[in-house]
Amino acid sequence: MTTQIGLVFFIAAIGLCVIGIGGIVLSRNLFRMVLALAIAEAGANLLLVLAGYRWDAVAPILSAGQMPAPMVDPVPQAMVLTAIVIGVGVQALALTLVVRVKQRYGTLDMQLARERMNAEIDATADVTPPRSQERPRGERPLPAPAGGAHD
Amino acid sequence: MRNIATLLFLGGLAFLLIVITGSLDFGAPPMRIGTQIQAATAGDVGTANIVTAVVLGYRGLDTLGELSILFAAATAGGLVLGSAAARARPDGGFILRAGADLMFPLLLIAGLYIVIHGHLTPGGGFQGGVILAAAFFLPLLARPGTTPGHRWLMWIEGLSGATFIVIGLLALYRGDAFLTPLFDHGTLGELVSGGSLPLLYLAVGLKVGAELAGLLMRLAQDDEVTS
Amino acid sequence: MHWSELAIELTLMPLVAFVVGLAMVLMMRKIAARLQRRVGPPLLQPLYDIVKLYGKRTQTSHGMLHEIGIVMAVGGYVAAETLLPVPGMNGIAEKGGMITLLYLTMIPSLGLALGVGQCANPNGSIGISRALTAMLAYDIPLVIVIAGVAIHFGTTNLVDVIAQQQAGGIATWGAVQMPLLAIAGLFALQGMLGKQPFEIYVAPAEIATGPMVEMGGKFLGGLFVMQCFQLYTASVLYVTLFLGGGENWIAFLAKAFAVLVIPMSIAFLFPRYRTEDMITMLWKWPVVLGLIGLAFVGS
Amino acid sequence: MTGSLDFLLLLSVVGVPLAALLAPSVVGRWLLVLLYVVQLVELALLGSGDGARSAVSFSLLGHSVGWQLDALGWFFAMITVAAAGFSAAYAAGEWGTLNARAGLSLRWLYVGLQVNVFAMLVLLAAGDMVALFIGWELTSWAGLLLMLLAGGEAIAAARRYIVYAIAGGMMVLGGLLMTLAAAGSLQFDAVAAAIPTVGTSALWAITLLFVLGFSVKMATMPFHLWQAPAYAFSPAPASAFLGAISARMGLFAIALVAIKLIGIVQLDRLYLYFDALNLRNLLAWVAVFTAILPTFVAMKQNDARLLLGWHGVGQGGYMLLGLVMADSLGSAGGLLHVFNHATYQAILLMAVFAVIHRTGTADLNRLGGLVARMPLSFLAMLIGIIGLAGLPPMNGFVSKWMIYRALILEGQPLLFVATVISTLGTVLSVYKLLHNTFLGQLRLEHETVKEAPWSMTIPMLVLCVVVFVTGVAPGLVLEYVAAAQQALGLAPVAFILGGIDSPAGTLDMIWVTAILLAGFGIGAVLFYLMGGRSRRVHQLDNYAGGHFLTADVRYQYSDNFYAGLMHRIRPWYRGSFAWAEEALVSTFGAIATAARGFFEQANPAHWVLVGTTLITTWVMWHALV
Amino acid sequence: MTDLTLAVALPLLAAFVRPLFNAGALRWLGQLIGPVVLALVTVILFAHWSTFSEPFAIALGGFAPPLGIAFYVDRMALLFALAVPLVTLLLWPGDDGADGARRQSLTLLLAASLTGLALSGDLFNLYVFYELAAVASYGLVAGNGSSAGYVAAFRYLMISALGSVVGLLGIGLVYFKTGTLNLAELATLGNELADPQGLAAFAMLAIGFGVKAEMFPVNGWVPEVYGAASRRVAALLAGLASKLAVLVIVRILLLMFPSDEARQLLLVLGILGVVSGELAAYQARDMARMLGWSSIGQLGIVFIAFSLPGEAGLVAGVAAALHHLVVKSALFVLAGPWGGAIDRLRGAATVSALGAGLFVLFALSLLGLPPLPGFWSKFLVIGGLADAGTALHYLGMAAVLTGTVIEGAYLLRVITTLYAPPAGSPAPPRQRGSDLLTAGLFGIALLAAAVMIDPLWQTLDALAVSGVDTAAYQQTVLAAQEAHP
Repeated sequence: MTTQIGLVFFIAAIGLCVIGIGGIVLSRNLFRMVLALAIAEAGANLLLVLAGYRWDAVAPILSAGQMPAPMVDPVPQAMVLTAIVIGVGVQALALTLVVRVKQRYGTLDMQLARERMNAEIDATADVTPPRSQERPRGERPLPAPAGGAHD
Repeated sequence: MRNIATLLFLGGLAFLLIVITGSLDFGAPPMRIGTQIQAATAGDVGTANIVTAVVLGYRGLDTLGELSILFAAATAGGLVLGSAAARARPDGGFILRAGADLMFPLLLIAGLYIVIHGHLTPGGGFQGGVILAAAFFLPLLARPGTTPGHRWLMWIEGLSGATFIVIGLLALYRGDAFLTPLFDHGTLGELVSGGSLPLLYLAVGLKVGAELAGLLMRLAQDDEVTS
Repeated sequence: MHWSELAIELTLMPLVAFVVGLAMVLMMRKIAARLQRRVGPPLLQPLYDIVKLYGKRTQTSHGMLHEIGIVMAVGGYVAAETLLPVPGMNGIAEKGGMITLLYLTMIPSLGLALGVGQCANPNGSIGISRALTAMLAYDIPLVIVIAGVAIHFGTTNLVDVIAQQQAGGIATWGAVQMPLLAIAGLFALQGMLGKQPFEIYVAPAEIATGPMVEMGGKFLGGLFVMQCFQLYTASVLYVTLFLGGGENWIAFLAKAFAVLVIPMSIAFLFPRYRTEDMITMLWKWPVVLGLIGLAFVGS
Repeated sequence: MTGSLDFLLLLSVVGVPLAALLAPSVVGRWLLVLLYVVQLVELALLGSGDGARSAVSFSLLGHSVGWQLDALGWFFAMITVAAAGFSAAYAAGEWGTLNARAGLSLRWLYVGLQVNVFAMLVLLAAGDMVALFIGWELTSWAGLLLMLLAGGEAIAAARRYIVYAIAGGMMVLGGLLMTLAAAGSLQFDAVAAAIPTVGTSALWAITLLFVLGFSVKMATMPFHLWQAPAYAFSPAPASAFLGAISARMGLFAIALVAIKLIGIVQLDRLYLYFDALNLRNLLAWVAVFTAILPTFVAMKQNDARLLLGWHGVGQGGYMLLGLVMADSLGSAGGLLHVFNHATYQAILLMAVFAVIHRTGTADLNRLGGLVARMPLSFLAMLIGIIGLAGLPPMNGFVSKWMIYRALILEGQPLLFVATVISTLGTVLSVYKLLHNTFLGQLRLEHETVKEAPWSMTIPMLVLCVVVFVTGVAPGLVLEYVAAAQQALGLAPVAFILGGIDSPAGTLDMIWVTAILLAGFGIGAVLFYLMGGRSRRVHQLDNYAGGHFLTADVRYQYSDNFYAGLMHRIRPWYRGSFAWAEEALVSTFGAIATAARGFFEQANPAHWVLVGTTLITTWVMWHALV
Repeated sequence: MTDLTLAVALPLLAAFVRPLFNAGALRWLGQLIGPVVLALVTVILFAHWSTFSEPFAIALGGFAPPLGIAFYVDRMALLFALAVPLVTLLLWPGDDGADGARRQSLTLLLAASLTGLALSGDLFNLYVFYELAAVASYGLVAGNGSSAGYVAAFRYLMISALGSVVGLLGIGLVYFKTGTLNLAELATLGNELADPQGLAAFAMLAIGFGVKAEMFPVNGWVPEVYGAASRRVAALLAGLASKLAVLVIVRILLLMFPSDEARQLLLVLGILGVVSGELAAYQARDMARMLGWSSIGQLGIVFIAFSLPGEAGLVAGVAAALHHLVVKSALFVLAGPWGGAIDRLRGAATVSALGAGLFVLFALSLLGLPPLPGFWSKFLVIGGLADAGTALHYLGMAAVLTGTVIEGAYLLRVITTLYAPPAGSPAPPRQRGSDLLTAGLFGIALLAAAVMIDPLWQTLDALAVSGVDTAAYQQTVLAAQEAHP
């Protein structure tokens, strides 16, 4: 019984993780990738919290200077707290980048953004791309970077 | 095709992870350090909330790192978005404005309460800090035209972070290890207890609040979108 | 050996070679004549030819190297003869051996090639190019033969080779012991003599006799002398390697002339090969025979 | 006064900044030649068999690294320093001045030369395997310095060279460290002592890695493609120096490692399936093919420098062949050939570069008839090609004779035949070189060409004297060769002043030469004293009735000189090795493009997923099985 | 003796306050604070290094391990920690303005976190420092303001975060099985981790920390990031950050998973890294990405070295890592003006002879020309592989040797281009004085190392002896009471 319930939790945690990873890998939309990342991190955090769970235990808060009952492990909770905040920071930064990419390249499509990035790196380095990677004719040119203040 | 391959790999990964975790002993953790910390918290740190003891005491360095990560993210965000000037944005409307005015003190107090009681009850600097950030961010949504006060936020950010480190360094100066809690533990369960931990949590709260607020403001006010 | 004895030997050996060579030239021309239903030249005709050429008034030299080439061609053979033992005279054969001899015989060719090159006649150059190619073609079977002989007798010293062959009469002759190599050697001999069917380098009608094109007077006379030495050297070398050398002068000369009869007879019955066909010819049968013979020697 | 190895090494180190300082001025360049003389004297004072040990030694990573010059190294070192000296002298006068004006950096040239000498001394005097490898790599890279100088096509050749050289160096490094793992030490004595106890497979690996690695420098097949262009396109003195000695460092190293350290007896342990397919025989056949194939490639060349470069590759085959015979005669022949080859190859390259200096081209189809204009260069080249072709009385004959004899005595008729084939090819090829450069009809644009300046002809002619003298009296050199053989642990050759004295066939070059000269004398008497006086006419006043004399286009038979032969053998070598190299490079390029595509095209996040899944699968599978 | 925690705390403090002195009267303070703090930290660390006698532990917060976080200080940790402020100082972004302040702030954060990675003895704390380093480097990559930089940083962030999720799962697994995070205590629990789950946890941790270490399947970010970021940032990431990430993996390997399988895993990944990196670099057409791929290959060699058992592996690994640290940082600095297409560098030696000379020096060392340190590091790596002597090790040997040949091919292509006659217009790019100074300092360090190779090796050997001594680690850390005296 107990292991089955544990399995459910594990499946939940791993499922979140795998869904998140799959989202990052499969989606082409930058914003969805950030969301997928949040899901994946949630999964990992859930697994971490599970590591500290004890049956029939209470929250690790001392009342009147003593342990009222077996308490769950406080360390994973602290770790998760840290991990969540780290995740928040990373996601916030990712979002700022998404905003900027959207502005500069006018797209949220990873594939397009990457092609344009490679083209830009090549252009900056003054390298002509190999023929097989040349883009078909008639494609729209890169949008000019908006707002010259940052360039 | 590639998607199918990816899904296969995802399925494989999920299967493997379930196999791996399936053999773990759920609900009966070894608690090698957990038990000892539970036993020692009262004497070592003197906070009722053991998680707080862990976060700020036993694993204080993690928290410092975490603060730094937030700071790094905020700085990086600043670097990416630049110090943007406010741009004209549709006004929030009466309800939002009135609501924001109403909520601001409440949020401020709630946030501060959660920060200050972090060592006693669930909650703490991070949770409270986020509420503080919301308190400052809400008026901005309501009145887009107001100057955001980046400089203030920056100073709070910098100084609160510095305070955290300086408190840690003070212990060093005293001859203890870095981040050793200062002051007397006080009585367990009282507001003024847990030595310097509440101070640390206050710094954390202020810093988190300032940073999140700054980040949100930058995102909200970014004006590079002209097209 | 006293030095004076040696000096006499060293003088006599080239001289004998020249005289025998003259006779060989005569024989060659006689055979040709007989095969062509002619009478052929008189006895001293080869010598007359040389004397006549030396005596000509027009002696055209195209430069110093032209002359040196002839000197080298004749001188190289004169030197080579002293390494080739004849009955009663070993000369300095023991100080050189067959490999040295083989390489010394290249000196006249080189000399000739230099002389011809100086003449600046493209036909001569073409002739030299073909002559060198022919050398490459026939030397490969020749070297296989020489290697076989050397390994069979365990020495490269020609004096020892002769001594070992003469030790057991005909049964110990190279030709009996190594028949395949002996046959391969005949092919090489044919090539070495530069007679038909391997005379593309002269090709009178095509390149105006090639190397000889600019040679007149005593230049050509020198080449005639060289031809005497060449015939002698080739046949005596074959005799030395396969027919037991000379027990005495009569047997020696008989063998030497007999060896030459075969290629001569063949020569005047065949037209010439083109260069590449000559190569194919000489690199196919004699080499195969030689390698099989070598395998028997080696085992 | 005795020499000291430290002083010698110090001299050659000091030489590097000196070269940078002095090279731009004519006087400075002659001073630098003097420096080589001083180094040579110092080396001579060291003496051949003394085993002078350097006082400098380091302990590096637990290995003591020191230098000691034994007789083998001394032999090579003498050749090296002398070759550098001659090359330096060659470029000291007009050549340097004119080429500096044309944009060549003489400073780098002389620095490069001196760095090469230093690197080679470090290699040759190696007292242990670490020092050996240090010297080896330094030598490889120092060579690059000289190859890059000329620019243009030399750059491509140098790039190709360095890839080969690094590949060789890495093989050597692998062998070195396999040896360390097997023997536990890198000292010569300890390695030699430990080799007999090493297992056969490890010995295979060690030997193959070393031999293959060193072979790259030797340019033995199948690593032969790089050398000819790399050496040929260097500036004249660099080309002469590199062609003379550089590739022989590989031979030195093979001799040292395969024969001295591993030992011939141990090599016989290594065979494939049959005893006859042992490593020595395989090496001998590789050597023979190296002697044959490049020779015939050389025959096809239309650039005199490339022709000589390919011959350099081919001659290396002889040396290796003699060495792996490992009997007293063969190995002596191989080592002697190193000296002989250095001398005549230097002459030949110098002569060719003298022609280039005067006419501006090395294209064999654009030269001819220069003998009347540049007689001294012609003489030098004539003596050089006689040496290269291995005809008496020049020194090339002696060493080749010894190798032939060794092959016959060892009962290797096929090797012998193959070697002679190579020699015949050499004869053909060098005649083409001589004919197309100096013989035949002089081109109109070369009517006014003058002989090369004395600063260039003197080194050539001095070397000619050396080639002749050591051809007549090879005993002069064989003395040191015998000492080198002893240093290798081989039986020294029984030599006399005129050559070899052995029961199974003697060679006395003094007699042979005397007879040859006497024969020439007789021939000259016959020619000059008998018959009518000859009349000297213009070269072109020949049977065609003066037709050539007036033609604007000269008739020189030069292109595809051996048309008949080429027609026959062309199908046999269709450039298979060059094709294989190209195929290898392009296959490699395709794989590399795929690797690049992995980074540029694939979704990296995807790879994290795939990697994680695969690794976890591997882990679980590993745990379960 | 000053406390070592200052090496982490001071740069953090400086990073926090750096943006405050961005304008006004105290601007000079802002400009000075970073370099001064880094110099101070260098001095502190060097003082520890020079007086180091035996390993010790610092119990942070005064909580006795394993309850609190502990720093473990041995020679290896000190060496890498010392490298951090030193190299950061050399690659210091000296620019001005608000963005300059942020860049400096991020650089300081990066330095602090990398020092933390070197010293920390707590699994989760390592994760935190690692994330800090990651976030700081995202910022630095995006910080040069180019659009490509934003995309590259975003993609880098995604891969890295993906890796972190996997790594976090690994930490979760470890905690599940052992209930502790202290590396020393984990080291005593070797048996509990020596099962399939343990190995899986190791694999996950390796993937997590491997992203920054440019480990094989998780290094897709490398070329685009180095191509898009400013060269000094690339130098910091390729030279410095990757080494500290490798150090973390090595610590985990040595202390928690001392099994052959784990080593095998690293070896295989290293081999794949060498092969893929060098091959890709061979086809690169611009210098920056070429160096990026080349550094993947080099780090493959480092992984191969560290996968070797015993002290030999540690010596070889540390040597290879340090060598690559110096050389690749310097090469990236030189790639500042020269980072573009290789074809455009024709004749660059004529305008910057010193730069070209330095490039040749570093390239030769990378290729392992004997007296230079690169040779000795290769010597140690291959020697170790030859000693270990399994088929897989020989495969590794072949990969390293072949990789060097490929490296030779593409580096020589650059060198010959540098020294080729100039193509006319456009004029070949000229090196900046500041870059030359930085690269020159690295060059001097390299030459000094070449001269002092034997003392260096002895130091590394001593370092390795204590590095593999996990028993000492356990005792030292677990015996650390309260505060460090």
